[in-house]
Amino acid sequence: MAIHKSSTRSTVILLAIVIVLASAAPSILRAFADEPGAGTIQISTTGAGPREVEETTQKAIERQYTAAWKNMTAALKDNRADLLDAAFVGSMRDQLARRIEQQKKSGTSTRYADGAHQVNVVFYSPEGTALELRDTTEIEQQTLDGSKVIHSEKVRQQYLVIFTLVEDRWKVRIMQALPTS
Amino acid sequence: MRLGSIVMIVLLLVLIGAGTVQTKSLHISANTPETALQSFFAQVKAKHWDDAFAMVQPGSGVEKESFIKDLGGNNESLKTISALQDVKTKILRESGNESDLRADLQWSTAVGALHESRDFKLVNDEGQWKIVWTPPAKNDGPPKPLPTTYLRWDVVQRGSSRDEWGVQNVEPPRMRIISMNAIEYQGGVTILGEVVNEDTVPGFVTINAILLDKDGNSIAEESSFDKISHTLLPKEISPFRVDFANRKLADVKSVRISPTNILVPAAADPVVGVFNQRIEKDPNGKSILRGELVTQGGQTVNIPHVLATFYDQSGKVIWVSDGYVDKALLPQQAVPFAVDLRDDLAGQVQNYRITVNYYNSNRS
Amino acid sequence: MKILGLFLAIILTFASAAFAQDLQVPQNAVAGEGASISTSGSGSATFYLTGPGTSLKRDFKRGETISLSADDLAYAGRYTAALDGGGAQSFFVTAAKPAKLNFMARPSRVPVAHPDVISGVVFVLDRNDNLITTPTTVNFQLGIAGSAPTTRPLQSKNGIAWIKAGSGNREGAAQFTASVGDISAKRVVQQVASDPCNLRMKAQADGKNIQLQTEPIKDCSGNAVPDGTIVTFSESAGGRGRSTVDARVKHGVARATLPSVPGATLTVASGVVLGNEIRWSGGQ
Amino acid sequence: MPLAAIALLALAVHGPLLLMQLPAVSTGGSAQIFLAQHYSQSWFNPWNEKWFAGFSQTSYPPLTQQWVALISRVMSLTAAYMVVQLFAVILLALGAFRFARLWVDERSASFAAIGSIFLGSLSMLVYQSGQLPATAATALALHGVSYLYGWSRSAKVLSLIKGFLLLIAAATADHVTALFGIILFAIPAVVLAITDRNDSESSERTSSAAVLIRAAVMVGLVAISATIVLAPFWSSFLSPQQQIPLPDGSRDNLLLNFSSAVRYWLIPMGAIVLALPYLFISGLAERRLRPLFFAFYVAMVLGLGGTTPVARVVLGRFYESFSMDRFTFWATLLALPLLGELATRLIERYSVKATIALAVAAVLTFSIPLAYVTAHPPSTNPFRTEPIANFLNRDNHDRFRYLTLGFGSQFAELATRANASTVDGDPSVARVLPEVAGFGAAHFDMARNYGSAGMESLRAVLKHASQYGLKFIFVRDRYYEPLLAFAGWRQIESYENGNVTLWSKEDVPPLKKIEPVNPISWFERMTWGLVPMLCSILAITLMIFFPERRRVMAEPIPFPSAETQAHRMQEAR
Repeated sequence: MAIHKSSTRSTVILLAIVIVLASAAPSILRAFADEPGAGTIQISTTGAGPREVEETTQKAIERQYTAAWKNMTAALKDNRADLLDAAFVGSMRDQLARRIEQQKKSGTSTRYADGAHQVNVVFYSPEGTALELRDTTEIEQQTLDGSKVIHSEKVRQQYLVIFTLVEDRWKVRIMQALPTS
Repeated sequence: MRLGSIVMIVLLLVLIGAGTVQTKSLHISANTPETALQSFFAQVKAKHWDDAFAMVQPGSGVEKESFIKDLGGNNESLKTISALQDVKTKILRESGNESDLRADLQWSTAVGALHESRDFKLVNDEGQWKIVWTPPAKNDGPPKPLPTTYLRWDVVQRGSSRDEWGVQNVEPPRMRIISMNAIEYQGGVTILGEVVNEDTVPGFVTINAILLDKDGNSIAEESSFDKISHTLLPKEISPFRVDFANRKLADVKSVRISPTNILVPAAADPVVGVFNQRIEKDPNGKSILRGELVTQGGQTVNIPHVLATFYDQSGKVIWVSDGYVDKALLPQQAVPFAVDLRDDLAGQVQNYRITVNYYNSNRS
Repeated sequence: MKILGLFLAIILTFASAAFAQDLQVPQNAVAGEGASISTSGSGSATFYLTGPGTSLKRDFKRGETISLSADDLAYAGRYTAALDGGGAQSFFVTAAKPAKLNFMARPSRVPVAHPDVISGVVFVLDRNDNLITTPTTVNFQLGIAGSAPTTRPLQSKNGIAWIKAGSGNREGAAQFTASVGDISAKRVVQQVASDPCNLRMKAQADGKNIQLQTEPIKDCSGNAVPDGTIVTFSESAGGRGRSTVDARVKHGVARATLPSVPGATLTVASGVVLGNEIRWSGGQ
Repeated sequence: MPLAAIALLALAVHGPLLLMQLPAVSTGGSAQIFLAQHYSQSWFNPWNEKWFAGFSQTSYPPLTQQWVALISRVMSLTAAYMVVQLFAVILLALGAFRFARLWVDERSASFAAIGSIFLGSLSMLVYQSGQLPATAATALALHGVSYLYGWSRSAKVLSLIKGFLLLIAAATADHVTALFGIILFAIPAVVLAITDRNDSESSERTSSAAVLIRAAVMVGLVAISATIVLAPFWSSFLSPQQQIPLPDGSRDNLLLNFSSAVRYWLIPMGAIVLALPYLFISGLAERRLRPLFFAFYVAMVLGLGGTTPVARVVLGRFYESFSMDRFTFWATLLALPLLGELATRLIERYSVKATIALAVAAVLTFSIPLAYVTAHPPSTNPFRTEPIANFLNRDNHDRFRYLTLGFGSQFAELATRANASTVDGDPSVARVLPEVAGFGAAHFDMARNYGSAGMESLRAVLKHASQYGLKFIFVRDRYYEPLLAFAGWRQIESYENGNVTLWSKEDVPPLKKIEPVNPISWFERMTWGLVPMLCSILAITLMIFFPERRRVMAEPIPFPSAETQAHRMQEAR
């Protein structure tokens, strides 16, 4: 009887631990995503052409791409389209704004946690107003309905990003996920 | 206590009297040539033209209208938006009933302070000193209105649609800095140079200069401000000067010049000719570049601005100076101008070039 | 802790995969075209679709097919379909056929007879502004009215095709066209006269003045320089001072009036180009 | 209830005018509303980025702005300003009664209070200059000085507390009142306390020294406390910062400049001018009234500005810092007890005729300034600032700074509406930008009025447009256009049928925030944010809930019928 009691207690404790850990899983996964290097962007301009990427342009792109991810993550998490203007323009801005609008209507939101980005500039236009880059990163995406996590996944993803010079700033005009080959 | 009241009233009157005498002493008095001239300019300063004209010795050619135009300006010239700020007088010659005086006038104008040195003759007229007014030199006949047939560039702006990616826009005109020189002057660093519009459309240019130290860090940043002609027609050259106060050339490793240019609407008129340019010494012994401005078109120029570029033997720009002309340019009428030249450079100047910039009150 | 987290992630992934069997996502979805997702099982559930520009939430009955409209899949990229209570599948939507060319032609003005001064960049897009990343042939054509245009076909890479070309010898509006199939985008590059070449003037006495006039001002290719170009006339009379006029070209020539000073030297220049010199004898 | 009647009369006279928001377009009023806006958004952080490219609001005493900010929680800022101004006017009338009561009988004091409502000088300050701080501080000072008298004479601790709190509140409302106004009212009150020290019903004898020491204790406590509370203000106010004197008619010789005489003396004095002979005779006739007369005399002479050399000598470096019209205001207030007595005498003798004549004189004294304000509005050709503010608030235009030229009193109105920051600011809170330090502080908006120095300082700041992110310049005075055109700005837009044009410079980068200059400590922030409000609230609460003996007020006052005997030596209320 004593053994039985003891094993029941152990099962209950174990179950409790599993439940606690399971509920903490998203946080743990996020903690993993936030490991050192998360969200850092390293841009390589090797092979970029036809125009050579100036040092100031490279720094500006690094800064703006970091801001783009940060703003997009915050905008989709909090459903705030006003955060988009600083880093997005044109169809990309419209696309994200539409998604936020739909999220607001359905009461859903999306959480992103991006890992380190390996970015290669693949094209820099001759007159210096458009720049294309290819980014490979690992992201964790969670779909939430209210506060309930509907789906969570972590994928390695490649993006094709086009930056254009708007007034005095580089902004993301196209950011398209590419199928993994 | 009536006595007390009387004392207080008397005291008040004495104080008012003291204050009034103090203020009044700055006003009309013509007992000496110098005070007469001071009083005259006090009236000019207050724009009391009648009182000022009353201090002028009547004579041929002295008309009140031209007197007011001479001192108060007309045709929306710089003088019309100037106020006399300060006057310093000096007796040049005194003999009995006649005196020659020099007045150094400081005007506060819309473009900053302007200094003017003017000589006057005063005569004693029954105990009161009067100013012998020299009417301004009359031009040959009235202004000739000429039709303006020069072309004008207009920039048609695209409607501000939100996304204009890929839509063809007109680029700003190509501007090129054709010379640049950094010198040390009066405890500061000055960047001099010339910029040309190489394009076929007019452009608006501003020059920003940043001084960099040996580590490439910015030490100071300044712009050409009004030491440039901002609107340049095709192939037009303008000098520029950027002044950095309290800097040493030895601390400067390099200079970053960033011209900003945009396409702007502009008119090819007016064309201003610069005649009889010559370097002279003024009465104080200072080197001055003088000349006359004449508009060749039919348009009036309200405020002309003269920029002078001085070159040395090798063709290098060694100084840029400027000056505003306080008279308006009427068609075909010559208006004199004078621009300072640094005395220490006068000997090195081998060549110079005058650029005329202008502001018209009806310019859009 | 890290090991535990990894372990949990694996468990969650397997669990998702198990539930994912409930959803059959499209394999070759195209942006701007509808698609459907079939489901299995029974009972009611909520369906979620997240992707670029889309965030759907719909109630449905398991076993039914969920249809997605063209608008739901307007943008190319990665979409995730998920069900509440578990089950998710991701799929890619690719860009549709080319429908729009974003053509950036620079510059809008260019001096004649200069090599590699004109550039054209084309972004190949579908009708919803998705970048078409599959290589596509883009035809570039540059020519001025009255002469045969130059055509060059180029393959796009990562959705972009670009070209560099030189300007022709004749001034005028050059048509710069990019096309893919029957879609084309046209730009105009204004070819303008280059710097004046062989600047010459003549002088004529006019009372107390000299009337100066240039010959028609042309560049080295024979194109007339545009009206409004500044031409500087100078008169230098040694110790008697000097006079200058910055005249504007009108109808191909520039004119100015200067005071007549016998013995003066008259010169003409435009920008950094110098013209001829005349020694003025006083009009005789 | 004469006090209630006086308050109601003040409400009836000034209420409708303030409801019309007349002072909102005045230079001072719009600046006060702007400063209040910052407190409404950030009470404890005095660093305001919207003027001078960033400045500390500790450069102006905060009380009235904080009151406006507090009340703006339930209404608009402009309406809140009007409410506070109305409260100040009512408080002033009650203060005039309380102060007059030290010198004259209750009936005369009531007339004095009524007179204070109709003062021309008050109308000019409220409706022409928008001097809410000056009027509020003077009102508080009048009450405070009355308690100073009570404390000095009778050693009542409650008077000490009330007087202390009121004078602190006055000092934190307006520094000029703190420096000069309180002195002008306090000295005669203390001298009177010495005179009256043994006139109370108590048989206890008090020495002059005791009265003086008590007065010194209170004044000392106020001075120390005001110094501590306003420490950040004094450090900026007393710093040797040069200010370009702005031509101001109040410093003209009024004998030689008739328009200045009308604006700064005749209209503020109003019908009091007719009573001047009486003031001189009656003020000196009785020993007890002489301190009051001398204070009036000094204030009047100072109010004459450049007509006498006194103001320049006495005020020293402050002479050109502020307008002299507030001395005339104080002079009229100091004259009120005597005028109240005159009114009593006239009514006693001529009854209805005198009443009518006095009423007409009061109404004219009050209405002529309003007519003057209508004829000479603070803003000529007022225009709508909304389109300009809309421009600054959209499309990230607030990433750049702006400047206005020739906006006059509407400069602050635009600053309140716009989110963007300007390099300019009201000269009363001047922070000198390093570029213009050589010329002195100036209000760029009216640079031409400062002459060469003003235009040079404007040039200096325009030269550094890039450093300040100064891209947009709104011009309402075409005088400045040549400078902008030659300096590289281009006209890009026009508003209000071309009345205002917008000039822009292409190469200006977005602004870089300027870190607070001499940031103040946490303690200073707390005292600055809390003490002025607490002092004023506490003082008013004490005045309401712990009134002094109502011995005299219990007696009914015949009005307007004559009173046979004037009661002069009664205590402060």
